[in-house]
Formats: sequence, structure tokens, C-alpha cells
Amino acid sequence: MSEQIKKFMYINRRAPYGTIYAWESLEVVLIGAAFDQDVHVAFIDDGVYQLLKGQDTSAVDMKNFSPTYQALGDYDVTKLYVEKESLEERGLTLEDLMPLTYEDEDDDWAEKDSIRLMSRAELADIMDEQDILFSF
Amino acid sequence: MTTLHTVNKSPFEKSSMDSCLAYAKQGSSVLLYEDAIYGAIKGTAVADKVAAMGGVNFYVLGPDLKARGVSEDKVVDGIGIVDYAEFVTLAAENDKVQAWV
Amino acid sequence: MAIEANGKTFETDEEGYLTNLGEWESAIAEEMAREDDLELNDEHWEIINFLREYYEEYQIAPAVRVLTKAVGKRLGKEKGNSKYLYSLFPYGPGKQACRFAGLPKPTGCI
Amino acid sequence: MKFAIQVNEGPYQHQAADSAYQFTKAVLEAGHEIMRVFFYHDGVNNGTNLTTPPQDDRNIVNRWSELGKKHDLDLVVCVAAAQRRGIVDEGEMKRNGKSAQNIADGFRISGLGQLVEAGIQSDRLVVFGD
Repeated sequence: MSEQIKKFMYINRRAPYGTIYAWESLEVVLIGAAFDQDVHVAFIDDGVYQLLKGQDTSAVDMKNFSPTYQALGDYDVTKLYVEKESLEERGLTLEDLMPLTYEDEDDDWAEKDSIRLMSRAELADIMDEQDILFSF
Repeated sequence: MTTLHTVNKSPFEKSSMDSCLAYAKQGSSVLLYEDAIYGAIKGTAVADKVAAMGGVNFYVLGPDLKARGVSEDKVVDGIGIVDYAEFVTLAAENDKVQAWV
Repeated sequence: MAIEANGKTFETDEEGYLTNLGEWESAIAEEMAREDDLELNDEHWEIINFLREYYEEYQIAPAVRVLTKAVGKRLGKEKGNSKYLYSLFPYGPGKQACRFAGLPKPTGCI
Repeated sequence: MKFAIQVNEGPYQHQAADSAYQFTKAVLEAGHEIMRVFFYHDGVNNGTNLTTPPQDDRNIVNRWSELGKKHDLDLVVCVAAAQRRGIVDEGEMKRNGKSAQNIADGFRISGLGQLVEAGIQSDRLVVFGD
């Protein structure tokens, strides 16, 4: 395997459950975490709905994968960007999303927020710096 | 870094072209193909949005125009008409490709 | 395929993973272990219970490296390494322990 | 230059499978390298040998197989996505106790890690999807 570290961004623009894209994209993120790259995950457009609190799929008999986002910290995937404009357009705030955290090994395992609220312009800058963009 | 953005949805059906235009930086390129070719046509409600994007290079995939019966003279002035070989060149010339799927 | 435990029959797939995860009970793990020539002790159960809790909380089986890190943190540094986990589960914590714990079969993604 | 291609949609349902093929062919014609074509989501259906389109239409599956053979392409179908959608090779058939295999010529089933690795090892990743 190549020794170089690339900046990877996974871009989520779809709501969960209506299609399988959100779940299968999360599966890639989990597998990709083993490759020791510089991983970034963006939630824009309907992708922000993936992180909504209180998902309960029992009445539709589908797998509820929302708790899996909370495992991302264990997988050292700690840079999750949520686009501010997408939230606002949908009448949402950060309070509506699941809190996602990680424990910072370099800071005595202090618990820190993984979700970073970004304006569209800020996120466009971060996207611009990436080497590889995965879309689902 | 420069990016080739690709859009394949009709702007009249889906918002991916809008999202793409909101993210496309000066100096980047946008390729409209498959159903997104309808976003490259003159006199539509989206033509002005494309015209307002100064500093972004627009392209449309000729084979997809032709397949849908849209003649090249209907394409907004300034949008380049490319074939698959030129699509490859655009992908190679930019530092990366972002698909607004 | 099927496995007999606690006087009941439970359906399993070709590789011995439980078909209906909701049916899991500890006797199934004991029986699966017996078929693998293992006897489950407290240390095995510590890991099996950990896996079940992890799955319950996150809806996935942890990757082995995530498991070792988490076990090390929760159960002590001397247990947070793959050597320890393989000593308990010779066929691997990902495959064997997850099977005993009634977790889904790993898709073998890497 | 090394290209990696990701195909997210199945054949016939969505033009993405056609666009990916035309693009892949053009990459090769331009003298570049295709290091891998990775089929994900419903894209795994590009790799089933059970497809029988009418004779007056293109055969998307055979077309991939032929291009793959001609250029020694690494056509990889994601195992997790394939299991959900019923695409199996000999090994998966046995592992899961199925009665037949249906992977098309020139395709192989492998893990999602192959997609990530393609991202790392290629110069360009180009995604085709819905």
C-alpha cells in the first residue's frame, strides 16, 4: 500500500432510509478508517438529515443505523462537517442533531465534539483542499 | 487546487446543479451531462444562473445533447461542447473530480 | 444448518452464524464454543458481553483494532491487544467471538 | 495518468452505467491507465451474467467483460453490496450456501477496502451515479 497520506472527503447529500446511499456510504467510511488517511466527512443538502436525533425505524422494519455515527469517534473519524446553510434551509439547528464526540488521545482522552458547523463558503474551502472526493 | 465538477441531473427536477454552482470556485470547471444538459440550454430559468457564474468554465457533453434532440445552437453562449475524450482531458487537467450525484 | 442449545433448536447459516439475532441466549454461545472445542470462562464472557453491548449501542460489530482499543480502555491495558483476544478466540475475535455473541457475520470487507 | 472509476448505479435503470463505460473507454483510448473500476450500490448489477437484454439493445454486462478482457481491467464488485443484491461468485456461493454463482466474466468480488485503496493509489477518482 502507498505510504502517502491523502486528504479524503466523503460527501453525504442524501437523506437516510429513502434510499440506501446514506448507509452504504457510512460503511465505506468505517472501512476506509483502517487506511490511515486524513478523513473528512461532509453533510450537506439532505445529508444533514442523516444526523437527526430520535430516528426510530421500528415501524418500517428497517435497520436503524443512526447509532453507528456515534461509533465514528472510535474509528478515529473525527472531522464531521455540517453545512450551516443546509441546516437553516431545513429549519434545523445543531440542537436537532445527535451529539457526536470523540476522545482525544493527545489530550488525555478529553471528550470533544466531532461535528463542526461550517458555512458553505468555509466548507467549499475545505473541499478545495481535498485530494479525493467520494460521492454516494 | 482546481476541480472538475460533474452534474448529471436536470436542474428542473433536482437541486444538485444548484448545490454545485454554490460550491464551484473561480477557475474551476463544471461539466453538465446526462439529464443535466437541460441546464445548458438558452432561454431557460436556469440559463441566467449559469451566465452569472463569472470565472467558472462550463461544458456540456455533446453526445448527451444529441441523444436528447437538443441541437448545439440551443446551448448558452460560452458553454463549451465536449465529447468523452475531452471529458477525460478535463478530468486529467483539473486536480480532482467532484461528482454531484 | 442449526444448533441445539438449552433444549431448543436455533437456525444458523452455512458458517454457523445465528440466523435470527433476536433469539440469542447464553446457552447458544456455550454450545457454539463446545463445537469449537472451547470452554467459555469469565474472560471469554467479558469479551462476548462487551461485543453485545457495543452492537446494542452502535448497531455494528467493531473492527478488530477498534475492539482492542476499546477493550484496553474498559478492561485494562493488558487485555487491549490482539494477542490476548486471539488467545481466547483462536479463530479471531472478529469471526469467532462475534459468532458466539450472536452478532451479524462480518462481510470480510478488507 | 491513473484513473479509478466508481459506478453506483445498475445497468439499464440509469445512464450512469453507460456514462461510466463510455468514460472508461475514452480514458483508455487517451492512453491513460484504469487502475480499477469499482461497482458499488446497485452498480454491482453491472456484474451479473444473468442479464439477457433484447438483441436490439446494448449488452452492458458483456460490454464491461469485453473491455475488461481487452485491457486487463480490474472490475471489482463490492462484496457487501453484492450480498444484499444477490451477486455471488464461486466462493461466496459456497460460503453462503447458495445454489449458483452469477458473477460475469472478468469481474471479481472483493471488499470495500478496494474502493478506498483505489482512491489512494489513483491520480483521479471519477464517480458515476444517480
